[in-house]
Amino acid sequence: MNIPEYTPALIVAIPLIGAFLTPLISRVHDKLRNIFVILVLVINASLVFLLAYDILKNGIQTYIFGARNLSYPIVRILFEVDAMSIFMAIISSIIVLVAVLYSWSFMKNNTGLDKYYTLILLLTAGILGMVMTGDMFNFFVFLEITSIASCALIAFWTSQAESVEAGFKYIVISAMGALFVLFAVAILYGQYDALNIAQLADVMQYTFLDKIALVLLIVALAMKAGLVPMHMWLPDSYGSAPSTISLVLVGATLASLYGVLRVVFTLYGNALSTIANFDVAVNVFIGWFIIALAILSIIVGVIMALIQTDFKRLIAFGAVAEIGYMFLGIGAGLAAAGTAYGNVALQGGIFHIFNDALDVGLLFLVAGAIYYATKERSLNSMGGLARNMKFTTVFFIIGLLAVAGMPPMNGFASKLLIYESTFQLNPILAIVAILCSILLLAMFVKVFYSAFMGPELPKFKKVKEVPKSMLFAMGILATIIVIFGLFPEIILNNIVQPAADALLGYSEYISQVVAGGI
Amino acid sequence: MIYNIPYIAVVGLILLGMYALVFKRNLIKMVIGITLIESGVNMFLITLGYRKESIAPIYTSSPGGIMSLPVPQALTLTSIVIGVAVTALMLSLVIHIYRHYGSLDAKNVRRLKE
Amino acid sequence: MSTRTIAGTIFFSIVFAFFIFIALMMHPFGVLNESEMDDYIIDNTQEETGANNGVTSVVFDYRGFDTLGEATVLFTAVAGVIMLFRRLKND
Amino acid sequence: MTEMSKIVRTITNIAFPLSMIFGFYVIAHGHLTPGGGFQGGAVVASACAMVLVAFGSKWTIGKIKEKRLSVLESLGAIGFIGLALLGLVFGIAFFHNFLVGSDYLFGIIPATGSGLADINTAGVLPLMNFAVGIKVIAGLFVIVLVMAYAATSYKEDKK
Repeated sequence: MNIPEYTPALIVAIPLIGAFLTPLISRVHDKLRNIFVILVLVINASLVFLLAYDILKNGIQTYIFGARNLSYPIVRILFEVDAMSIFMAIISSIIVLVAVLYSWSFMKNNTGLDKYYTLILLLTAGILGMVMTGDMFNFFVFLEITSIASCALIAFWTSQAESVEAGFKYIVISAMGALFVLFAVAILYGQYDALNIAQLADVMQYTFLDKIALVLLIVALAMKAGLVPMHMWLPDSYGSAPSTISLVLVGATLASLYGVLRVVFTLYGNALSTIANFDVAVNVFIGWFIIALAILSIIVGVIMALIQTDFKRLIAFGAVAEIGYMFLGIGAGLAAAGTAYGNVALQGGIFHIFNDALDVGLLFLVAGAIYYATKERSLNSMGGLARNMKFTTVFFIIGLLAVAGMPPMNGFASKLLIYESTFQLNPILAIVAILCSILLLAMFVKVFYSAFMGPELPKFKKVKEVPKSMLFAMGILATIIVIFGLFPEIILNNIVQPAADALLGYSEYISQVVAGGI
Repeated sequence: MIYNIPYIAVVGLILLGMYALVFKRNLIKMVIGITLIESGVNMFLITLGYRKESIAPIYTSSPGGIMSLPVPQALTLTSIVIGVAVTALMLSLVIHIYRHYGSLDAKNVRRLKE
Repeated sequence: MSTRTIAGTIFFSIVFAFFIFIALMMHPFGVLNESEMDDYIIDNTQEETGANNGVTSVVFDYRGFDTLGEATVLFTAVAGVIMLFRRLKND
Repeated sequence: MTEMSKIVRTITNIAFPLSMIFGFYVIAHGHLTPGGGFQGGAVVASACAMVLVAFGSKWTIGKIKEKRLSVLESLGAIGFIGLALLGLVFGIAFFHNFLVGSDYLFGIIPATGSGLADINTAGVLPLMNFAVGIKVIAGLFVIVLVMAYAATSYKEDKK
């Protein structure tokens, strides 16, 4: 069945209208506001799934804002939604829906909740807009919405000094990153008088200024995605924000990662194959640059995680390592663009984006559950929680196995793809990746024993299980992880495969707008 | 012939802002640094849209003649309001940091251990 | 010279060279190499949007979605500031 | 912030209405003369900030509650996105200017070239200008008000 062609616009408009209405509705009644927010997100998620079904069936969808058809010098903004962007939209909508379900009872005794839900809806609109837009300046505006909304949410518990400082550190780095992106967009506009990604990709001659713009864009967006040299904000903000916000922040970070992909694979698609300096093709050069940063962030993430005592900071460093795995897959896919194992690496990297978002998200929710039940954050003062928090322990085991990439869970499928393809590219990469994955497993098992096993601590006598809605939210994530762990081909063949082809097939992306036109 | 003087001014503004951001330890000076870089990037965006001897692209009782480009001006309008929003948020966070730590010096605002 | 100032100066000089290159390589001030999109807007802003002010027609009609994102940025900042200065009664 | 001296307050009483009028003029003529929702809103917000500085935050918060301002801001935002959705409802596209050329309000298309200033032109633009203007006024004033009031109430808590 075909869906109306303005669905991409609705997908961004609905969370915005929800966000504008939430302050008014929350003056009526609190429960009504929670129901309204969940309703808005459920509608939005179903629209995203419908659009995904439609895109996977008949290719890229474009939607022009303000006119039915395109006047040649592309003046209006248009959304261009291909398999890769709808893949990211699916991940973000699942994550935010689970986060809002979880925060129904997790945030019960906090004040200022109407602003909290408004900001979460705005953050959703920002992520979805960033993922689906086909216009560079529009990408910058939505990047800014995501940074401001997530910075305000990080500093939600203003009574804690860490959260406020983490929020300040996050907004300073995001503002700098966004200014670099704006500067690069200004350079591209100054040369080609065009803001549309497809038109820019078509008209790009890869002059010296374009190289500078490429460096600026990659540095800024990789900084926002948490790659090593500028990853310091990630453990601070993930560690000191409320757990539901850490979960939603994972989606925001992945949107910046999508930004890196869109810039490298589509905006500079034509320029990738040109032979740049010292006779190596541009894509090999950028590919190895990303692989180097990825390996660095895997190693730094795992080592720093080993020495942490705060539960959430430990998971945050695990997340840094996982982002390293994604970039490893994508960098290998870029460096070996033509070959078979290059495609396998790219698919592994993209599949890992989906898996890791859920795994790290589940671990953050488990940390939130422990904080909710015991008001305890540091590991060495926890112990013997398994006795009276049965379900949370089960969810922790699932999350632990998934992040470490153990067979029954979905982490294994994507990491296996990454290992086998990077092995053919260069054996050392695969060896380092496997070793760090084992270290990650060892570290999480240590956490499992220190937090859940061990003697029954007197002060946790009256700890009881977390309320139903939190268990339900964790259950959704756990079931998705287990299902895609047991049958990875479902998602691999009909979502990850088209997404990888959409990324590599940039000429099809361009022909939608420029040559073909509508 | 002003060859590229506006771009030199843009570079000057951005470097001033970066100097304040990198070397100054007072948090408010860092916020001022970011605002300086913001205005530098906005100025760069505006100077891209100027044509020689052109007037503003407004038709109401306009003397007629070549018009400068309207798109960079619209982009700069958006970027300025984004700058206001980011600065407002940063300053409110600085107020909270001052309440918690009692000082604005970035050196001893280091509760988060590395 | 503490390591911070050394690292700062190195970072500073790289960025300085970076931006000087851009300033010199960019098209000279006032002489545009491409202006097709903006000429289209200047020519038919009055027929298509009915506004005499070219900039407002770009802000609200041609690139209206940017301004919606823009209004959302302002709305987010206001919601963030109000949330940061709320009364923490029972927190 | 405590209030300022008598002279400043009387000058504010005189200057406030004038700058309000100028601000709303800039908002209303957004599609004719340079200006628009954001610029006019900023002018009016600065006038309100002048009142806040002159009369102190306690008096101002007594006069206008912060809750009411954020409701006004939400209304402005909903008005703006509602106008955009109306374009979709009329079946063309999300941000379609459906009033241009129609014989309703603001429907006239000015003559090409340097047309005379006629406020009844530019379709949806004046309405959008107005909605964004309200939103910017309420938004900026709430930010200034909340920051000023938080500073004073913090001093009382410390005492």
